[in-house]
Amino acid sequence: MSAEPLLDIRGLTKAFGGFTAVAEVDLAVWPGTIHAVIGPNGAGKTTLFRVITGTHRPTRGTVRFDGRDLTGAPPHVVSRRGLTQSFQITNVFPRLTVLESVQVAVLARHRRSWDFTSARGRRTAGEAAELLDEVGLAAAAGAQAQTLSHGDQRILEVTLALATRPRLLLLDEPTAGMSPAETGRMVALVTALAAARDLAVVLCEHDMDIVFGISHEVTVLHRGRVIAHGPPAAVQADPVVADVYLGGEQ
Amino acid sequence: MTPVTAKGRPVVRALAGHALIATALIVAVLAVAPAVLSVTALLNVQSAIGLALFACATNLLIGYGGLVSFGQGAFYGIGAYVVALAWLHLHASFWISFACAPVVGAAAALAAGLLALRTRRLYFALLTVAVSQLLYVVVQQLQFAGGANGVFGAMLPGFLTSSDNAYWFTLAVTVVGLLALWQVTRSPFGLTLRAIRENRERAEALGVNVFRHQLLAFVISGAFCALAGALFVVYDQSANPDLLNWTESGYPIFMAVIGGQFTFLGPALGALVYEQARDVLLVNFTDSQLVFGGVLLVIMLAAPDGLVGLLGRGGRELVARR
Amino acid sequence: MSHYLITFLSALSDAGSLFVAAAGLTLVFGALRIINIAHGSFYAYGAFGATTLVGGLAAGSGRFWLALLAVPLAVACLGAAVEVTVLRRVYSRDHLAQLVVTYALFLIFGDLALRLWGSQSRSVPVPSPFAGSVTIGGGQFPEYDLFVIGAAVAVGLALWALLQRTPLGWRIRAAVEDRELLASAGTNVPLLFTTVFTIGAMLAGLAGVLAAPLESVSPGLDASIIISAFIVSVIGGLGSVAGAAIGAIVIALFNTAGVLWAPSWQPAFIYLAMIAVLAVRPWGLLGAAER
Amino acid sequence: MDTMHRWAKRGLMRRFVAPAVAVCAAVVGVGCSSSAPSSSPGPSTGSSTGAPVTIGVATTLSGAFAAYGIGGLDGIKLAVQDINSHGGLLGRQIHVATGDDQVDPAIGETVTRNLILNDHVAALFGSVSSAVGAAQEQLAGQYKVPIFFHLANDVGLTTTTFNKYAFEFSPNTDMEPASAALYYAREIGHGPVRIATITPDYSFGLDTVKAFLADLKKDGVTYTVTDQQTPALGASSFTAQIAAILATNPQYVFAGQYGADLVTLTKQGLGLGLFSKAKVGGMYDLQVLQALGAQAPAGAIAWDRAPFWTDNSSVMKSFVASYKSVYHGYPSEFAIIGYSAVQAWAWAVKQAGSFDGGKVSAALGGATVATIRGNITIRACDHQAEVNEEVGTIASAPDPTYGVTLWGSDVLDAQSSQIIEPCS
Repeated sequence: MSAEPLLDIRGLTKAFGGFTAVAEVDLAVWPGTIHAVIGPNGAGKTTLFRVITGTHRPTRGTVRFDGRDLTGAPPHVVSRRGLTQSFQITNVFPRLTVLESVQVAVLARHRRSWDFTSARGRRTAGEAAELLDEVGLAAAAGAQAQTLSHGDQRILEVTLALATRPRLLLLDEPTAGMSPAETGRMVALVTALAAARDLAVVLCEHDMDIVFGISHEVTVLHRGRVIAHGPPAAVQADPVVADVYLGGEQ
Repeated sequence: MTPVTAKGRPVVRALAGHALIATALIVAVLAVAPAVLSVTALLNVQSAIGLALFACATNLLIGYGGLVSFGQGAFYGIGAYVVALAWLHLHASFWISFACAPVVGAAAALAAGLLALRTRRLYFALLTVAVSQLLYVVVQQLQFAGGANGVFGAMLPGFLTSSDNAYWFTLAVTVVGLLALWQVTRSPFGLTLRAIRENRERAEALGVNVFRHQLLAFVISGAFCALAGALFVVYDQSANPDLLNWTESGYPIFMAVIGGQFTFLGPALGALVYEQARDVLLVNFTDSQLVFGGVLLVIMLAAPDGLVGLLGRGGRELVARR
Repeated sequence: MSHYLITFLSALSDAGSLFVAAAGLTLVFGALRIINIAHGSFYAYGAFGATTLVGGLAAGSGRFWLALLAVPLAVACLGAAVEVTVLRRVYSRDHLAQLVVTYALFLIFGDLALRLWGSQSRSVPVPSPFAGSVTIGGGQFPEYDLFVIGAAVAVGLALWALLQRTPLGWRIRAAVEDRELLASAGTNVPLLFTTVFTIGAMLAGLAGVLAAPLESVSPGLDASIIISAFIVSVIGGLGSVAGAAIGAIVIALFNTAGVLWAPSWQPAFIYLAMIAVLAVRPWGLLGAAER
Repeated sequence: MDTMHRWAKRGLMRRFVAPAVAVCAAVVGVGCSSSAPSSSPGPSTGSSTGAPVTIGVATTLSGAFAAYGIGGLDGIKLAVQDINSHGGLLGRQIHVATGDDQVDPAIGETVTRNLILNDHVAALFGSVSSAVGAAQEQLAGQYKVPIFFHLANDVGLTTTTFNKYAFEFSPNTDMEPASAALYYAREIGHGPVRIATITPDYSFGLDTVKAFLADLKKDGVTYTVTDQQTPALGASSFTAQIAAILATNPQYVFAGQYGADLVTLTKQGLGLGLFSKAKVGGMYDLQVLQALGAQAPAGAIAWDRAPFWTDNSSVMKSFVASYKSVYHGYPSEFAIIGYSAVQAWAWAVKQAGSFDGGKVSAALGGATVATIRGNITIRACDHQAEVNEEVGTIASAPDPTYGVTLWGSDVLDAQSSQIIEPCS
């Protein structure tokens, strides 16, 4: 555990008009760890993600990443710093092929998206193809994203985020709508990549087996506030969490 | 194991090879035209070639960038006026003013883009109409720009007064222009632009500065539209306010839609077909607009992806709709 | 001093007829996400229909009031037919394709109008009870213009009541704001779309009949009104009927300002207005911010 | 063959070769469709009797100005019908080919070029809009085909873009306002008087107002211009402009609007009391008066290039009767001017004994021709027909014989010598 957290959120608040979606949230994520953020629907998880990635500007509080202040930075700047997200609802490039989609992410990372000269293939095909191999989508390289199965599209969703070589990956319900087999494949993929690339992962998930199975830290949100955080075992045993979330109000 | 060689080199060379053969085929046929065609037909093809450049430049925004601009006529008109006014007032050499046209077009596109790209989809389309209509009204007030009748006169250099030379020149400039545009579409910038068209939010989340890419695409398209406008002067030896009218901006859009907006050469094919169809309609039908409207409706409903969609064997798969 | 009052009232009357024309366009866009260029043709058919029904007879005859009822209904039927046969096939298509399809319809209706009503300018005499003028603050103001302002307010209230107070209105608002909610509530969406488009066409026809006594009814009427209706809808925010009312007033005021201060540049003023509004609010005054 | 390579090849086939083949097909198609046998333009001038000779009418047949274009075309067709019924010209029947320019110079040029090169027209009759007319004039000069303007009357057609194949049969944009100025001067005397102007915002409208004000000064009237409004062409509402003009309470108003615009301006002006507060003048021709019907503003000043109702000659009477029998309505001024232009062309063909453009133009320059508008002399220097313009005031009741409110009896027949600019 290095001295300083990779992602350090202090007193983060976001209000839409009168309604406060996220209030005074503190969150620390260490490199190479998987940190789960759980809570019932409407607890403010998606809003928290949107503020971190810069889609929404925070009302109060700070977001520091890798030692630099990212509060209020636009999404493309946040992504370039190495903090990337994959979306709850599949959000890919329908008419681009799988290979082209990954190449877009690789180009953005190399800041080559302004390049007019070289054919896009030369620079990035190799790296993109290797990544497709790693995630097992190589066979579908030439197919348009919209023609893929739901499971493959979810995998492509995560692959796009990985292609930008992030230091921290925000996964918003990566296994949503997946069969048990596909869920197993996704979980294995996330844990392997976290270890292989010293990647920090912030996971927002409803499936408690996954949450308590693979995460090093868990934070529980309820009505926009942090009601508990710590290692999975401690959180599972915490009576407040049990009352509010697991057994209580559903 | 890995489906591609380390640096993907053979793939790229093969891609380039086929494209060159196809382009060479087109240029060869067009190059033969002066010897074969009568004066009218040659002028028709010359006008269609100029419009093909205008349509492909506009399609950089519509087909590749997903930006429906109804105001490209403004830059087309600017290109024509730069050449005409340089001749009228500065007595500048045609070649210099012809080269300046795209530069002025790009500058105008930068200004218009900074304003228009803050809006999305239909608001963007209607704002570009407002900008070009504003220019259309203003230019008619400017006496030094020839007011409502525009600028007429012998503004072409000796070399271009012969119809064959004018045709060669138009063909040459268009081929060079289309190759440059084609390189833009197949470059990393082109792919990023298409990604933005497909899913703006996702592209932004991957680190793409969407506004800047769209602005650059708008400037490039403006420059090439102005170049096409300068070619109009070669064809018509005049620059009149109607070039800036929104109805003029509608032509490249119909050409792109008829030809097939998701392929590079689709709009060029659309330009050729549109130009001939309109002439045939105008001459043979008293209700030409009724027939043209009917034909346009049938094409839109029957061939959603344009003629190329129909012609291309696998066209259906390549441009399958969302 | 009186002429400012007269100028303001005439601006208000222009705003009134513009609002009725634009309300249909923005309602159809809000619910169906379609910009209907043929809306201009429905407007022109309303005006031409009025000239056919009323003919050149003296202002006394009640034929105008008959036209005010019958013609919009006829145009509504035309609208329904167009929606069912053509537009149903393009809902899933992108904006550009929809624009080109409705533009094709615009061209077809334009030439048909030339065949049906010829190319001569026509006009409808001002209907009897409002044929005179009333003196306001020393200046003379036509009564019919007051009627048009009243009619526009009535249409505005009727639309407000429809949207806020009726089950159909609830469904239309749901279509505008939250499509998923609509489907989940078991609405027959195709029927709803046809209904909304028919209402839009009827409003266009009504606006045409209202405008007939005010201006000459001649070919080209469809093109000039669609541009103004577009600008009004965009300034007000596409999909918002209240926005169309505000947009109509903004355009009428900009027009008047142009006339008073820079007559020769007056035609450019409506485009300046549109650019100014969209520069400040990229989705119109009351439009929903599009993601 | 690794998947990547095969994918790329197939992908490219679709994206390029298919459209490339299509483009070539289209080009070849272009070659055949419009390259009629490339015989030299212009009619076969030999006197092979029997083969019909075509004349081309490239004008506006759709949109806001359709009524004017169609009116002129009817007059031309009637003239051709009369010629053919008397054995045609030099023993050959005359055929009329038409084209619709939709008021767009680009389309106008395409249509006109097609009439010259594919229909081999022996003469051209120009468009409604001067912008299209200027483009047509260049083509007529290039292909040596005489062109007669019976509608577009911008003075530029006989000056800046003039060539020896062009003829202007309508009073131009100097002559028309000059005739209006003569009538205003006769009404006003020396003044001082307050005048306001309103005109469409494009070259025709702006030129007309400038010429009118200059001629009024030349006719000895001292005046102050209280307001000058220039609404957009085809605007749907002039209420704001009318209110602004009324605020400056002018005694006289000059309107440059015509056709549909003048109908709209008049209806809205009546409502705002424009016609009761000031004496308004405009081009109240047959089409406008028919559209206004009972709302025609009695006492307003009206000018018209060739009104049939002020010409009591038997020639005009019989023309109106034959027009009515064919078209079941009365002839507009453009039908009359169009008819007279065809008469002049026919005279020149007989004079030159050939349809050749050069010979016909040479014969017509400086000649005097008998037409339904009386004897018309065509000035040698700029081929402007020395024609009069009529100015009067609108009657208060419909004309008993024609059933439409026309003009009162007091009509000024402004002589061309009074209103024409000397040869520059």
